[in-house]
Amino acid sequence: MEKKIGIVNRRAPHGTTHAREALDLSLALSAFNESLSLFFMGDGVYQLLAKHQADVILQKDFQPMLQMLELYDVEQIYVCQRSLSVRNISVEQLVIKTTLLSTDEINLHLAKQDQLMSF
Amino acid sequence: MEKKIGIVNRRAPHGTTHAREALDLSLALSAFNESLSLFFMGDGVYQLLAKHQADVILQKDFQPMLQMLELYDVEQIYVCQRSLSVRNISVEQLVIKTTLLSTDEINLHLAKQDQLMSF
Amino acid sequence: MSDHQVTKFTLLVTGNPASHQSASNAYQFCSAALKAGHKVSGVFFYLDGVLTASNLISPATDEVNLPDLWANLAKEYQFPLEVCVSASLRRGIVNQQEAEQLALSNYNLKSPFVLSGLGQLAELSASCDRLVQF
Amino acid sequence: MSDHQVTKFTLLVTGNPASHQSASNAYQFCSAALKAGHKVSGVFFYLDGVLTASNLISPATDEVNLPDLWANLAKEYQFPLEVCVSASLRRGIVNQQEAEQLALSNYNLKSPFVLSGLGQLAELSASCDRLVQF
Amino acid sequence: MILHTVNSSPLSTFSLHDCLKQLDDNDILLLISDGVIAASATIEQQPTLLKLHESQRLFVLRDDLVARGLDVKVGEIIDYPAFVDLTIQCKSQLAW
Amino acid sequence: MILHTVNSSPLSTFSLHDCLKQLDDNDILLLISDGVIAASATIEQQPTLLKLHESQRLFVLRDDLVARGLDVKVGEIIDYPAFVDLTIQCKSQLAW
Repeated sequence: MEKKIGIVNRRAPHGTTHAREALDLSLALSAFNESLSLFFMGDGVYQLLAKHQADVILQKDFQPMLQMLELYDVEQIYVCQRSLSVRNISVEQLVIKTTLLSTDEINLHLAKQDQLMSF
Repeated sequence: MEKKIGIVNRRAPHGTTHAREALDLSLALSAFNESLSLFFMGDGVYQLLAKHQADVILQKDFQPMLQMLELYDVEQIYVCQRSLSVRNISVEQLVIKTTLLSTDEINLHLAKQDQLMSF
Repeated sequence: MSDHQVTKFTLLVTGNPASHQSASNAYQFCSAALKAGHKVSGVFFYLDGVLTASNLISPATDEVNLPDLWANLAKEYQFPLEVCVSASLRRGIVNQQEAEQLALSNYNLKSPFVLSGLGQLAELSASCDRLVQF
Repeated sequence: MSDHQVTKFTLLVTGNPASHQSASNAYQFCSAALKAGHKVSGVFFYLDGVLTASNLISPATDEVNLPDLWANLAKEYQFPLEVCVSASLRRGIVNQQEAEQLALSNYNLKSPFVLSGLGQLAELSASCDRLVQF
Repeated sequence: MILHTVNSSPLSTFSLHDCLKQLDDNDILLLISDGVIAASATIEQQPTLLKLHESQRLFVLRDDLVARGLDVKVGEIIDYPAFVDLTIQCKSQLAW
Repeated sequence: MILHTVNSSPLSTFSLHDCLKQLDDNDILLLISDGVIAASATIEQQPTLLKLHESQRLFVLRDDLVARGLDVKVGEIIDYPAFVDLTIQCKSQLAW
């Protein structure tokens, strides 16, 4: 049976390239694995906040690539509700469709994964 | 008049090479500048804690190089008292002779510097 | 905590060997796993971890040379050192083939490290019992 | 906050250009200072900042090439790009001379970056009005 | 007078926390890179940031806000030329 | 059962803080690299660490302690072979 892989995104975008390279990795893995789950928590939720303009700071704007997740059938995209509210971000401000989860629900989903990668 | 340069050491040793490369830099600068001050604060105070054995984790043991500061006439070595006490470290546990300062006293000394470098 | 089964590991290494200890943590873990009789399907280098694959790294004589340590361990126990090609090109790690395609004057990929796509990580992930990240 | 005096800057760059934004912050600051009519005594690259000096960095076409940007700015405004040699050797950045001494098969220092000792940082520090670190 | 620059998120590292402890009465704070998050999120240090803002000692780098799609709650937004001017106006700079 | 590894200081980053929020009832925590500081300093999270220790779910990597000259207040000290065993005993590993 195919392994369940969870990608944990917990860093703010642009200050480091973790966000962007984790997305490259997620899109690439999705071609080989249909049981991919993406988790956005902590400062990682900023990766999904609309209206990035990364070109002004000479970084690559990876948000258009987020749209490709749906195209690649990556549908298990989980966002930590508590991380959003600490940062005054509402779900309407996010650029892609996600599933909001409580800390406990995230634990439940993390526990289901066979492998985790964290960025 | 010679510029006063302050080197701020605020990171834990070994997890990153900041501590060790900051010490290389301090020793090198001391040959060109006699008004060098070193500040150890936050997790940087762990750099001075006795009995490191960095070779077991494949890192370079830079503590013998700390002894060279005195040889190179770097005498203004300031340690944040509060950072020590938060970490249960007493001044007797430090490998070199230092001057303990309160947060306010550190501010006073930082303000005197013409240039600061932080690692 | 002993385990008599042989476990197949894949390691994911993401730290710069010259500036983060995570690179040595990974090496020491790998070494311990092999000495305990386990297998390593492969090590995948990503993010700043790809810098481990440079053949131009020359630490001082009193410093450890992690690229050499990895190369020797991989030869002794016969497992692949896979380096993500896109993360590498961004960080100045190229093999001869890429250098020719990009019209670069030289290349610096150390043997036996090999450049590979993220698909290779997917394969290593599928073929192992445990994935451990550093 | 305007200032009609010309200020001489030295910049200290310590971040990996492929993974930390501090490298682009430094470039954008440098660019703004020069456009405002200030001078740059030099830029000193230390820690992971030395990786900026690799001539093998090949970002994708839709990505910025920071080494090129620095090289062009330095040529246009005539200031030196000094790269710490000991930090460089540890990280796989070498020039022709070091490569020969270390018996390495090739080298990768980009022009006009130059390898120099920490003494050069001392000189840049002494000769400038303001030192700014990124 | 020191210009303190903070470039990491106050919700990921203690850089802002440690910097504020060391900020002297006339010192200036400039948030750059991921550090701009401090001007946008509701954080523990907000009362201190508000006081700094009131005494015109808190600045936020515009490009880094725009790049991340963030709005500020506190702090004066400045561009790179003003950042350059701040480094001249202050005696030294300390990068956190 | 997840093996959580934390490799940065609890006094410099929020990794331990965030990890503990996400630690499930049976999960195991292993401190490595600068993360071992959490077992030595007096930190906010000590009561939680103490509870983990009592239920034999807190481990500290020996080499990383020794390298830094640190003593532990809490946690079971283990070597690399035991670290390897922990990764086998747990279903997955999460690096913070």
